[in-house]
Amino acid sequence: LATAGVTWTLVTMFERRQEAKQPYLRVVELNETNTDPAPWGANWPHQFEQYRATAGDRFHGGSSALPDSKLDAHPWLKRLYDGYAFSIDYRKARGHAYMLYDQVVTERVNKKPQSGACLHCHASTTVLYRSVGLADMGKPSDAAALAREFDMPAVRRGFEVLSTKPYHEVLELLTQMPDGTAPGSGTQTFESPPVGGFDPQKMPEGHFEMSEAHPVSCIDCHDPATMGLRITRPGFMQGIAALAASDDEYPQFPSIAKWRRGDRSKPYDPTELASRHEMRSFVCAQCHVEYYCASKDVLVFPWANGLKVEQIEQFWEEKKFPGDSPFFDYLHGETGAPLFKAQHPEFELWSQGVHSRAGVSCADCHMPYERVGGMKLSNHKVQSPLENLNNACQGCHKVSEEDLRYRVAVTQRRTEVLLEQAAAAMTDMLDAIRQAKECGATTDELAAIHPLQRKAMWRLDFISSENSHGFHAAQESARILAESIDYSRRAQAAALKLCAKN
Amino acid sequence: LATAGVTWTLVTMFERRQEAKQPYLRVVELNETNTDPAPWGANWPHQFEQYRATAGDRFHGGSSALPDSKLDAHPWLKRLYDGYAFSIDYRKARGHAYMLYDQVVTERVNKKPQSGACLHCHASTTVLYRSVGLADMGKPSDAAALAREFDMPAVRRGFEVLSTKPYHEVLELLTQMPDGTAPGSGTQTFESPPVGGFDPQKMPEGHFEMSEAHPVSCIDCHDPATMGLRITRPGFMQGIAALAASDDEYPQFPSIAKWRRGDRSKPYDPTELASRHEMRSFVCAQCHVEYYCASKDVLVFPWANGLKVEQIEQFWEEKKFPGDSPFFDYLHGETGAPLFKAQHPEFELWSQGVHSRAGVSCADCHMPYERVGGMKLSNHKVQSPLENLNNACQGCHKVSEEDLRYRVAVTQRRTEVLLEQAAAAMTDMLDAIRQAKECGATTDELAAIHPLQRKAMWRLDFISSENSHGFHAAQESARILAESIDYSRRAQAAALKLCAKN
Amino acid sequence: MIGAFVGLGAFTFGYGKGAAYLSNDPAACANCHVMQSAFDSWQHSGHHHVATCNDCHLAPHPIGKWIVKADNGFFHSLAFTTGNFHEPIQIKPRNRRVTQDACVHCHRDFVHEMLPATRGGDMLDCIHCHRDVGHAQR
Ligand code: HEC
Ligand code: HEC
Ligand code: HEC
Ligand code: HEC
Ligand code: HEC
Ligand code: HEC
Ligand code: HEC
Ligand code: HEC
Ligand code: HEC
Ligand code: HEC
Ligand code: HEC
Ligand code: HEC
Ligand code: HEC
Ligand code: HEC
Ligand SMILES: [Ca+2]
Ligand SMILES: [Ca+2]
Repeated sequence: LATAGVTWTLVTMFERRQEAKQPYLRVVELNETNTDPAPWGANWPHQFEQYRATAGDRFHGGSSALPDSKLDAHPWLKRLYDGYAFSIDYRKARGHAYMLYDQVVTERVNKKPQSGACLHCHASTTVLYRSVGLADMGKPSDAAALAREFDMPAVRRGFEVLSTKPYHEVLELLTQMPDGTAPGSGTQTFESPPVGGFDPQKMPEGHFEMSEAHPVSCIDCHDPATMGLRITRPGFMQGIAALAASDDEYPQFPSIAKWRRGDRSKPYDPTELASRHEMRSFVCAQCHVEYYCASKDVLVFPWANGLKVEQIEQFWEEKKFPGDSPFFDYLHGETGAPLFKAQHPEFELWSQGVHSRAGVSCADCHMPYERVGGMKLSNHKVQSPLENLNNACQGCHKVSEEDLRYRVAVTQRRTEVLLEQAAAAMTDMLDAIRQAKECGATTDELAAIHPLQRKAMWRLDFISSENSHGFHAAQESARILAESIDYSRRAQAAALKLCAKN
Repeated sequence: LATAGVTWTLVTMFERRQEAKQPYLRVVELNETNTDPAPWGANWPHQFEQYRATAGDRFHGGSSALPDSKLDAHPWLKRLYDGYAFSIDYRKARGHAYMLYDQVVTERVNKKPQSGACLHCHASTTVLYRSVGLADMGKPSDAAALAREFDMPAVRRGFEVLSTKPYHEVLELLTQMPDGTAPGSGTQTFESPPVGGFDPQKMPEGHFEMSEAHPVSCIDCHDPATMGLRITRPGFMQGIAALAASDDEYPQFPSIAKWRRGDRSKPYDPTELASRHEMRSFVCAQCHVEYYCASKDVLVFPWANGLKVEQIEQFWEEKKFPGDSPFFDYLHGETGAPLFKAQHPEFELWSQGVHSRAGVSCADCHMPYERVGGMKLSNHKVQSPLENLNNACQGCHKVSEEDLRYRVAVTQRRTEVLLEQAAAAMTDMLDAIRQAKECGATTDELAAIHPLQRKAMWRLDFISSENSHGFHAAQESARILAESIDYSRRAQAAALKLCAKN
Repeated sequence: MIGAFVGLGAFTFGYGKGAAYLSNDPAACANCHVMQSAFDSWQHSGHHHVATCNDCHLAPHPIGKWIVKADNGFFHSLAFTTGNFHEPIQIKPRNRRVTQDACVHCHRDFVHEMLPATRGGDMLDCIHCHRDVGHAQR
């Protein structure tokens, strides 16, 4: 028995050492058309398996398997979004596996017209962008041209052309692009929605196959030649260049500070300048950010003044639609106020927190290194760090998992309680405005309250649509909610005064 | 079995606690009457020099050298404290050297009657307490009895007797106590206010000499026999025992957790149970805490429900004065609302922050270790850590001073801006209530707003009178201010409605 | 049988550079890849030219030293082989006490004032403040 034990130790030690030494062995050669992750999986089975695991143990499709509705959990959201597509269908996020599926089936897309820009963050789109871009530039866009190089200018051109086109038209184009595997061949990584949709009202018939278009895929974060991280999204290229040109200070992005010290003749280009560590956040900031995206204009990231909630607000306030009409996302159903919609500003909120300031990147927490045999690999099951506290946090924080969980819970709980408080203030405001109308307040008098309402709702939405429940920047989240409460209540007071007057 | 054996040996071996240090070389023997720090200085010149340095390069006395008025810096404080002594004179804190002097000369004491309990935190009072206590218990209280032992029961009794007596009477008694040096002998550690006071209106004549009574002194934190840290303040003994008996969880105080697991037959006693590390915060928590102290009742620390702002508020709401009348600190001058006054809740706010949770004590930051020749000593110039970032922070945080300063500044700036915002909400509330009165609202109608006003002001005061500008618990500070804004604005709305009605 | 055990054991010992537990060479500890990050962070620490692994992780006490070696040697090998251990590796309370003793052993004079006033009194944890002594940038 003892002998067996010793032998086993020996064998294990041998195996582990071998593992430690293995370099990449490329089974399959990749090029710039490989949006299908399966061939990549042949080279890097471990990352591929984890990537697939973002679907959970198995893919959960069908309407009954959609994530919980946020509108049901927080009924005040319906009043916040009144008059906007989000009031129809708005759910919890889930793993990357679902991003395309969930967008294709959401009633926001199927009951309201949406633009092609939506796909910027929900699918592997670079081949499509390049193809349309090359064509628009009058260059060859055959399979060989597509496979050759990434070509950011062409990608950007294609993105601009498609940005304001109708969603379903662009989705259709997307499915026709080469994805590096022969049509019909290869394993299907994720399930498709049932042909015709699981509810015929909800989805146009049989136009969409998950094997022909893919959610974010290896090629969207990695260079197929070097496997280095890279930026593929034109929205981010524009946004981060604008941020670099602003005055706001971000010592956590040293390459921006360096660019600023230079002559600024060329816009800041993350592909050339960003450090490997900065890239560990930038790849995520291609999508987990606030944006405008609808048919009236090209997708835009609003960072020209900085990433703080007020700076983004100011950006939207100063923005004009083409034709110089003032910008807004929607007119509020109850009050008619022009409002801004905040979407998942994870990158922006994180940038205001102490982790960001200390240089802790998204990937550090959401794709932590873990030991696999003798190697350290990044966990490609991108998920909540609470599922994985030991790898995600304990590398830096030498305290128990229980303690870490408690710390997160305290921060999140404070945020959640305050969020409900801000929501109550918001509904009180709407009630008061409604009442003022009944009291006979004039349109002009009521319009004078719109800016307060917009500021209140913008701040409430900013934290409520951010997905960390305040963890990414604890104090900043509370501050933003405090301001939301203040604006809501000031609008309420203004409305009450109208009643008193009339 | 072998394993068990090995483990057992190890455990017993390391169970053997650290050996004690060699006793200090003492030039002067000390006993329990040594409230004058000078003789201690003969033994520990370094700590004594730093202690003296809390006065700055030289002692700044005289009215022209008093610290800046907070009332001038934040005019809204006058409305917050309207009807209360704090609206007369309220200044920035300064070093420990000044605590007795500043209390003796403040107009709060000289224009309004105050109680002896004030001295609990502004002077070295244990000899006085013990003396009065022993006498009250019918025990001998001569010099020998006073010098013999600390005797907490007697100290507590004396404290209770003196707590509600007039301030100047107790101060007079204090100057008559033995302080371990012959009267008139020895160096005077700090200057006295000029005879007759620097402004005769302000101070009773020639009754007070700084060589006869002392601000917090070595004996208040140290056991003169062992130099170990100890608790000397009855207020803290009562408060921490009540906290231990509450349900609120404080894993950062392991000795409380341990006491709770026991049979609770005796109240939690920090002197016996607290670890050395806990004592590094507890000694400060004898004074840097919220309290009630006036002639109507004994000084009390309001921790029986926990240390959170709402738990303390609930404590005051449930408290009755002797005779069963409801408790309040003052009736607001403008509105007549019964209000609670928050004073320097440093310990309470710190307890809600991440440093506290991580076991970082007050002394870690405010009395950090420093190298002195071949020894490592605690810096007894208790001060802002910003004066001393490298010892105070860089041991734990390996980042530049500039970066640390920036982090503190960001947190404090957010708090300060929010504080002004909460103050603006508070003044809007008061204006609206005033207007409602003019509109003819009834006393009952107006009284219905009092609870909202009290909650708003309590929260505003809690953060504004806390001295870290939010640093001790960044998110919690913002949350509390958010709530203050909410309550102020709700009161404002309620008042506006009264106008609309009448 | 016994012979096989001893022989194979000795080989394993040699192959695994199990002599780590007998030698003072830090590289020997890093022989186990799970010790790599501890090794790397030690190399970045201010202590790498004044203290090796064993200076901190073995009791300065002559007998205690061998017991710790035996204990940890046995458990590390077992844990490593079965792969059954918490990652990142966490120091156990008893081993933490060993390092605390080691700090005091070397710095006794300097931290004289921090030692307990009375025998049996508790004292502050050195690594409460000196988080990265021994292992920097973790
Ligand atoms: C191409 C766009 C895109 C990129 C790049 C991207 N994400 Fe996402 N991410 C999404 C979308 C869309 C969803 C929501 C999917 C759904 O709910 O169907 C999502 C979901 C998530 C979730 C939620 C998972 C859950 O279980 O709730 C996390 C966490 C996440 N992303 C983190 C990251 C991180 C970290 C990175 C960078 C390493 C990143 N994402 C890169 C678009 C992206
Ligand atoms: C700038 C990147 C970006 C753009 C553009 C974008 N999304 Fe998303 N979307 C995300 C991210 C990141 C998530 C996951 C985080 C979340 O749910 O808040 C997400 C989540 C979703 C979800 C799942 C959760 C929910 O909201 O119900 C749906 C559906 C969705 N998006 C639809 C759309 C539609 C429709 C559009 C176009 C109008 C669009 N997205 C445009 C990045 C984007
Ligand atoms: C210091 C660690 C840390 C960093 C850095 C960090 N996050 Fe998070 N993130 C968290 C935690 C903790 C949560 C809360 C998870 C939960 O509630 O389950 C979270 C939540 C999220 C969620 C929602 C996940 C879910 O399951 O609902 C998304 C999306 C997300 N983060 C994206 C990002 C992005 C993008 C970045 C970088 C810009 C980032 N995070 C940086 C720790 C981090
Ligand atoms: C949302 C972005 C994202 C996607 C999608 C993604 N990766 Fe990664 N990948 C990363 C990040 C971030 C790293 C860490 C890189 C670094 O620190 O240099 C990484 C690292 C790697 C590495 C280097 C070894 C390691 O694990 O750290 C390999 C190999 C890899 N990824 C393969 C893949 C494969 C195969 C796929 C598709 C199945 C894929 N990745 C999809 C973000 C992504
Ligand atoms: C790469 C290092 C790193 C990782 C990974 C990391 N942290 Fe941190 N964390 C820090 C640093 C640095 C600070 C700032 C304080 C300091 O300098 O120690 C910090 C601060 C904190 C704070 C106090 C500030 C606040 O936001 O309340 C908490 C709580 C915290 N971390 C929890 C976590 C949790 C939970 C995770 C995992 C989801 C995590 N950290 C992951 C390095 C990290
Ligand atoms: C006996 C009561 C008492 C004790 C014990 C006490 N303090 Fe103080 N502390 C005061 C008073 C009173 C002041 C204000 C003095 C003044 O402004 O005249 C003060 C002032 C301060 C200041 C402000 C100094 C400045 O320059 O603005 C700091 C910092 C401070 N104390 C920290 C501490 C810490 C840390 C401890 C424990 C190690 C402690 N105190 C123990 C009563 C006390
Ligand atoms: C529980 C302890 C405690 C009690 C009781 C106490 N103080 Fe203080 N006092 C402090 C501390 C701590 C400070 C320093 C922090 C600050 O200024 O907020 C301080 C500061 C002061 C200051 C200087 C700053 C200012 O407020 O102008 C004066 C004057 C003062 N106290 C007077 C009094 C008077 C009068 C009483 C009795 C009504 C009293 N104190 C009761 C602890 C106490
Ligand atoms: C992690 C470090 C840290 C801890 C722990 C800490 N403080 Fe502070 N404290 C600070 C900083 C930083 C400031 C802000 C100093 C400034 O603004 O100049 C501050 C401010 C103060 C002030 C006002 C000083 C002044 O100069 O105005 C007092 C009084 C104070 N703290 C007392 C305490 C007490 C009592 C405790 C324990 C209950 C404590 N602190 C715990 C870091 C700390
Ligand atoms: C509460 C925090 C704290 C604790 C606990 C602590 N130290 Fe320190 N230590 C410090 C600080 C701060 C310094 C920096 C002093 C200086 O540079 O003047 C220091 C300095 C030192 C130095 C000298 C550094 C130099 O550059 O000269 C040594 C050696 C040391 N400590 C050892 C220890 C040992 C051994 C222990 C445990 C018995 C310990 N420390 C516990 C805070 C602490
Ligand atoms: C406000 C509280 C306070 C006062 C007043 C005070 N000390 Fe201390 N003292 C401390 C703390 C806290 C420590 C650290 C003790 C520990 O960690 O065990 C300390 C430690 C010491 C030590 C041990 C060595 C060191 O520096 O760490 C000596 C000696 C000492 N003090 C002497 C004095 C003398 C002499 C005076 C009067 C001139 C004095 N103390 C006043 C709080 C105080
Ligand atoms: C004895 C160790 C210790 C000391 C001393 C210390 N810190 Fe910390 N600090 C921590 C720990 C532990 C955390 C929580 C995050 C973590 O686990 O790393 C933290 C968190 C922080 C954070 C993030 C949380 C927040 O409140 O925003 C900041 C900023 C910070 N520290 C600054 C400081 C400054 C400034 C000082 C000196 C005045 C200081 N620290 C002194 C250990 C310490
Ligand atoms: C100067 C003292 C010192 C030296 C030298 C040292 N260590 Fe450590 N080591 C420590 C301390 C202290 C801890 C406990 C850290 C903690 O509790 O967070 C530790 C923890 C560890 C841990 C547990 C994992 C962890 O991060 O807590 C391992 C494994 C370890 N050391 C291995 C080594 C190896 C291998 C070497 C030599 C290459 C080494 N140590 C050198 C002081 C040292
Ligand atoms: C046979 C492979 C191996 C070798 C060789 C090895 N270790 Fe380890 N070590 C481990 C494993 C596996 C663990 C985790 C044990 C656990 O958590 O139960 C560990 C844990 C530790 C710990 C912290 C865990 C604890 O039990 O407190 C320390 C400290 C440590 N090792 C130091 C060393 C030192 C010093 C050396 C060289 C003298 C060394 N190790 C050599 C495999 C090894
Ligand atoms: C084998 C003896 C030895 C042991 C064990 C040891 N030290 Fe040291 N330590 C030294 C020497 C020698 C220096 C001076 C190093 C130099 O000058 O670079 C030093 C320097 C230091 C310093 C100042 C430099 C720095 O790295 O910050 C601190 C703090 C310190 N030690 C703390 C500790 C702590 C804490 C432990 C236990 C975890 C410990 N030491 C264990 C010998 C030791
Ligand atoms: Ca938006
Ligand atoms: Ca009070």
